[in-house]
Amino acid sequence: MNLLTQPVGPMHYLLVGAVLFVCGVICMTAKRNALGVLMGIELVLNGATLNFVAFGSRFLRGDSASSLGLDGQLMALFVIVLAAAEAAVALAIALNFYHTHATIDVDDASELKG
Amino acid sequence: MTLDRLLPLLLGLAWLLPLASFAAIVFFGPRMGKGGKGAGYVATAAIGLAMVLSLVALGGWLLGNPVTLIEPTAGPAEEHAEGPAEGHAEGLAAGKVVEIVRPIAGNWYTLAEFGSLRLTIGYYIDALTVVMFAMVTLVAFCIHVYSFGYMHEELDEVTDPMVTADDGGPLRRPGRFHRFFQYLSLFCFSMLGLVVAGNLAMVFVFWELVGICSYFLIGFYHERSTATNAANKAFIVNRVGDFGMLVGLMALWGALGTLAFGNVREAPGRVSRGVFRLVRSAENDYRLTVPDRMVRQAARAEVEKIYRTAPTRRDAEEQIAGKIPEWRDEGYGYWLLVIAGLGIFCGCVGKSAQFPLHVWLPDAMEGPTPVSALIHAATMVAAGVYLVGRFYPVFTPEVLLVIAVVGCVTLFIAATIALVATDIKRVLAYSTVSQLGYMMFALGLGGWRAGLFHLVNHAFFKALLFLGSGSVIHATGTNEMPRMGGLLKKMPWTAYTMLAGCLAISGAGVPLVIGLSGYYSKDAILAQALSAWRAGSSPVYAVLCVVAMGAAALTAFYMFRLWYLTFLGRPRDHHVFEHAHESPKVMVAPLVVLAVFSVISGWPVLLTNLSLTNVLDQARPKGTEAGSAGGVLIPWLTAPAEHLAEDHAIHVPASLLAFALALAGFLVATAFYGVRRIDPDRVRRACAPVYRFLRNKWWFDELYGAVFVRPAMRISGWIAAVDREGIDRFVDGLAGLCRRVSVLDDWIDRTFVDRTVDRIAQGVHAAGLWLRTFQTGRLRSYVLLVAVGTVGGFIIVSVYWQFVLAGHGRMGP
Amino acid sequence: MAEYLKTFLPESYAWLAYTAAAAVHVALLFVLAMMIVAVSNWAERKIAGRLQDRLGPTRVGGRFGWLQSVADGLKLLTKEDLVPAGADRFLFRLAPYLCFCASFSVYLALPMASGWVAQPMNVAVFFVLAVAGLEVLGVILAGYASGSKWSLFGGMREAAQVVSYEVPLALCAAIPVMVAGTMDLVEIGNRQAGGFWQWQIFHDPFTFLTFFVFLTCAVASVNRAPFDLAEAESELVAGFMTEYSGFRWSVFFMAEYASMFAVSVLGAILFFGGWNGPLPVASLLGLTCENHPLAGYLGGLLGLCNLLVKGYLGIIFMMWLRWTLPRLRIDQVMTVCLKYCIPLAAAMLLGAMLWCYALPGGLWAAVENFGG
Amino acid sequence: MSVAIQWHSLFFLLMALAACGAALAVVLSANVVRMAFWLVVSLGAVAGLFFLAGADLVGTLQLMVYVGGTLVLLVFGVMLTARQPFVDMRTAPTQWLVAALVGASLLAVLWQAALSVDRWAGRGQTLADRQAQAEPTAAPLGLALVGVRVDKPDQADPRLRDGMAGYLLPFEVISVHLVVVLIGAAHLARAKRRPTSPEPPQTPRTPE
Repeated sequence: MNLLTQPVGPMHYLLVGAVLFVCGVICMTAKRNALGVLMGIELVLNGATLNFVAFGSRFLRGDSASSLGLDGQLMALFVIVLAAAEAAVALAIALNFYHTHATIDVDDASELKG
Repeated sequence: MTLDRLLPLLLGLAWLLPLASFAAIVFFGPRMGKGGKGAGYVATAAIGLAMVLSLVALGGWLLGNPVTLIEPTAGPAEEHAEGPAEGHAEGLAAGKVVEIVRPIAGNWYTLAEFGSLRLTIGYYIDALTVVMFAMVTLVAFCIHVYSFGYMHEELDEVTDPMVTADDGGPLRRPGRFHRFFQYLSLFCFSMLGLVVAGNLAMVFVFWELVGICSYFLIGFYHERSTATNAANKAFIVNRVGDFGMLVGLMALWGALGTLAFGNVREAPGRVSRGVFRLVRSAENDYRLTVPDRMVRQAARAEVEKIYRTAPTRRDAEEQIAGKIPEWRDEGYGYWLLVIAGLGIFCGCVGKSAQFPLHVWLPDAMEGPTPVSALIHAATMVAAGVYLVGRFYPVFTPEVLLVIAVVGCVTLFIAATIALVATDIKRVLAYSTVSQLGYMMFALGLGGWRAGLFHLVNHAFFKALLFLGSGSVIHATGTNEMPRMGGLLKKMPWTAYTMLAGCLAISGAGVPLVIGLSGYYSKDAILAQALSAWRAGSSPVYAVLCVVAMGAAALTAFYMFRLWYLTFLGRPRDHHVFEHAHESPKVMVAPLVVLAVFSVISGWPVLLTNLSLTNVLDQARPKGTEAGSAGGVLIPWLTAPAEHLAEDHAIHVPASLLAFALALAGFLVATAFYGVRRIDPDRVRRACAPVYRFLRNKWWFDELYGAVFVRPAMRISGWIAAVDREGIDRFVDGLAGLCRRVSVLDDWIDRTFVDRTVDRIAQGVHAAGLWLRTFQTGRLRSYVLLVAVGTVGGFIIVSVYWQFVLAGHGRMGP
Repeated sequence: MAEYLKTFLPESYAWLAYTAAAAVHVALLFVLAMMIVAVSNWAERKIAGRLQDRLGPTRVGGRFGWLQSVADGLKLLTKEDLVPAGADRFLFRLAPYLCFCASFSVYLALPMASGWVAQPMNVAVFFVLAVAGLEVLGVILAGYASGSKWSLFGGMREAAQVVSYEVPLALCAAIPVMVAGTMDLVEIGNRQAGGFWQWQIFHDPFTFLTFFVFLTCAVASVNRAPFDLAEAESELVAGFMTEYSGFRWSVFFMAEYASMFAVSVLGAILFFGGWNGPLPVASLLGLTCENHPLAGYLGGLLGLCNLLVKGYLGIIFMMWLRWTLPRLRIDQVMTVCLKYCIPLAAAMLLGAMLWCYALPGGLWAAVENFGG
Repeated sequence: MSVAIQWHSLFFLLMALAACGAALAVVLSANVVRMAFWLVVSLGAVAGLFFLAGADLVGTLQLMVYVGGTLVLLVFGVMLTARQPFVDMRTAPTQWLVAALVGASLLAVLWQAALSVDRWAGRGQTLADRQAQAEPTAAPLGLALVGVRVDKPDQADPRLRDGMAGYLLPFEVISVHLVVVLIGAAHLARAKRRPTSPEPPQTPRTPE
């Protein structure tokens, strides 16, 4: 599979998206810093966005009829905007947590333990 | 803009203005100035503007429809009347009559349509409507202005000496100035709506609205038990009448399918007929005939029989159409018409306080005096008369006779009671009842114009009299005439304007030359009575005529008795006399205005045909101008054409007689109270039984109490006992049984159900305790679990795919 | 250009053409940026001198000291490049380049004359704003990586300020975009061809007012006085640049001047007709591509001059501001943004929207219609 | 076959490697500030991928909102909490192992899924085809957001074609959502007076 001579298709985007997604998941599971977890979420969201764009792109697929078209890009837009909102709230929560607990270790946030 | 478009607009606006004022006062009344004074200005401005609009409408009407005189056409009276009537008709039909102007009818707005029933807000505008509008708004405006003075105490906190508060002293309460004007506005709106209404449904709605306003205003001092009782009485008595009216409405609606008065052009080329043209259709020369639908309705049994025998539907319809004239001649449907007429009249009896429902009006004097003037003299009670006038074309001769008799009885009874009443407002109230009786009487005898003419005149001078008496009450603080006397010097304006009112109501004037308004209208009524006596073949008419004439003398007597007792003689109560003073200008001015109208409203405009009577005559229902004779049920009925009464042979004796009787009444009153030649007490003692009889108002209240109220109470007592002893016991037993069952149920519940539920709950609790170990509270382990779950889900789905669905086809191309 | 080069090369070497074209573009832009930096540096010194009633550089390179920039550059290059002990070395070294990358990338989408643009873009305005906003990352990283209290404060201030001011800036940029109906800068510039009355600042009263809001926000977003809190030397020594010296420091400097010029050019294109002069000289002279490619080229040059003059006017204005106004406090900076600029920009957006709805042709067209 | 080098593919490879590498670096770096830096690089590379996919508006938005806004905010947050103990927080090796295992299995699943559909490979297109298909996306996207779909003129249902198929409602919802979120976030993160006494904090004072 010579990537340099072969046109790029949605599959390649999906692979990149998968890597980003998995990196994000690992980030979320492995990082103890709340902001690290937040960054993991951003990575996950980006992986997903990449898939949307890839499926929506006429650029990448010969059969443009079956592509998502603009819908994919619109979804990506919504994801980006929602990610911004999510980041704002999450950051506010993290800062609040920092103010009250004087730490940002998510493992310390276990007051809701069953 | 043609008159057809202009008048509905003007009158509609004049009608809705008080509503706007009402709404404004309802919402913002208490905040309008100090004590709600602004509410008075708002209401007065609204009715003033309405008055201007109405007067413009009146002017427009007069310009658009000038009074023209034509030769009277040969009416049904000439054709049908046998006996004496014919002779008169031949000999006396010399005068000219006023040309009738087509009314303007239409709908403003359709509220709803249920099948063929259309509920609309419509209008029916003719000269009568316009004149009534002008009269109502004028009188109402005067009364609004007057109320500023009369009700000014309500601006501040009011001390009501007639009510005892909890602490034993007189009741103190916040003023209700704005509320008074709010009710006045609502009342004006209702009354104008009633006048302009284009159909019976609308009439009924406003009829009830007028009733409720009356209820509110009679009960204005609702802390006084007398006021609330009077309000209740008025309301309930009116319901009795309204029940009859509903019966009439249903009869009409059921038989005719419409409630509209006039023909309404619904679309170009499509005209829906109103009640009037159905009953008196142009094809029938406007003669009163039972409409086809009504005949069919009455002859339902025959119609069904035809339907059963006829081969096809069309045949049946043809047969029925052919038979309808036959049935009509047999009298089918005539009863229905009579019932409809009687029903409507029944409503009018209630509203216009006619015998036997007259008992509420005197009690209604508990309300503030401007209310008495506005509602119980000038307008609301006039609504009954107005409706009789409006609905005149539909009344059969039999109904007319009933109307005449009821009016006659009323006018006599009320006049006699007024002779001995001492409460100044009650005298006026009985006088009102009596005068309304005159109007009904005139209408019943075919004196359409005379009755309505008297209605307008009466509105002016009775409003004047009431406002004058209000002025007196305001000044003296008492209603009782025996405590007054000698007030002429103290309050000359009130005294002389009231004198004008007394003269007007008594029918004073120079016979055959000129007179006050009452002179003309009462003359016309009596002339009509005389005319009926001479035209009719029955002694009933003679009796009616004589009674009415006699009551004219009584009228003069009690009116001057009132005036003498109040204003002349020595002051009988010095405290009251010292206290008395002339009322403020804002109260006197309306008196003067009304006095002027009381004097001149009967005068014709020189050198023209213009006079109130002629204008009213423009609205005369088609087909009634020639009178009627002979009913289907009673053959000797007659209602002679009104223009016949203008003949000198009738007019002159009637006029002279009326004048003589009034003069007699006046002289007797003067003898009793003016110059004190005869001691009233002696006469009272001499005729003690009669006095007691009259003093107790013919024992009507007691009679009704014994006949209706007490039996009703007793029956309700019985029913209550049945309720207590039978139904309550039964229900109690059921409740006991329920208790037993529930005890059993309780046991079952505890033993079985609860235990099961407890077990389940324990199980859930244990499961929860086990599950809680998974909730570590660590964010990262949750994420981990989600990821593991996702992978697991993927694997499960793909395995499922591989092994279960693999044989049924592959995904992708 | 690649197509043009392709004609000289054999088919199999077409990629060379693309590479060469790209290299030429980048080189041109880089030279442009460097020139601007050099000239601005000199101009700043001269203007500061004049404003403070002194002469400024006079010695290097003749009368006006016009070689001063070169001398400065040489001095900086030869200076020792220090990395503090407590610094995050990797990020510390990377930060200036990140900064410069961001401000230089803006030039990718900035047209210099009609069609003279490295990468024609459909969403050029947006791209410019987005990339210009990235500069702040370098500043923040520099602030953090220096391991110094002053630097960290400077970086934080920068972050707060730039994130806040991007909002009104984008709103202000949205107004001319809306009026023009496109985000393509080339298109926006071409639409304003003709006399100065066709410029969008004179489109309607709202765009006129918008320009001043834009100006304020632009000054704030490139960290120039009176909004230069990130490098407030009186409180934070030199803010995020405290620990930098030598070449890296000069890279920050370049980034600042480059982004100043970029923002000025953006404003010029959005509001002042871009490469279209106040009078349509080029088209009057017939310097368009329709007549002759060379004539078109000349016209383009003229447009380039126009744009450079306008951009420089912007830079000079910012310098004037810097040496005239005192620095604001951080809370005042935030107040100006949140309480004045954003509401004003939003109101202008609404107003311009309504204006476009009512009078689509703009003020000039409205006047013409009124006259006719 | 050096002729057939696909420039598009080359740039894709560059960007993809940058994105993946930076993402890996995010995972592997222990310092939270460096994580943020690598995240910036990764997301910037993703924006480049968007441009390569022809989604220029999305790419620009990614740069503007994500990299320029969200990440600056994130870095801001990092700095606000950047006390030394929190900058380098180590995770236990066993946890790393578990995370890596789970991640690897997830990656395997996703990788398999991406490779399983032939059509997604994108074979059989030339560069010219692609360039012919390149078209601006900003205007159609904007129109779609206000409820007009210009990209689907072959919509069968006329009601949908006339604009009902657009994204007006989601757009409105998301706008309102954004406003609410921003206000809420500002409220959450606002500076509170620290209670000096050991008593629980008083009710938050109302913002002026």
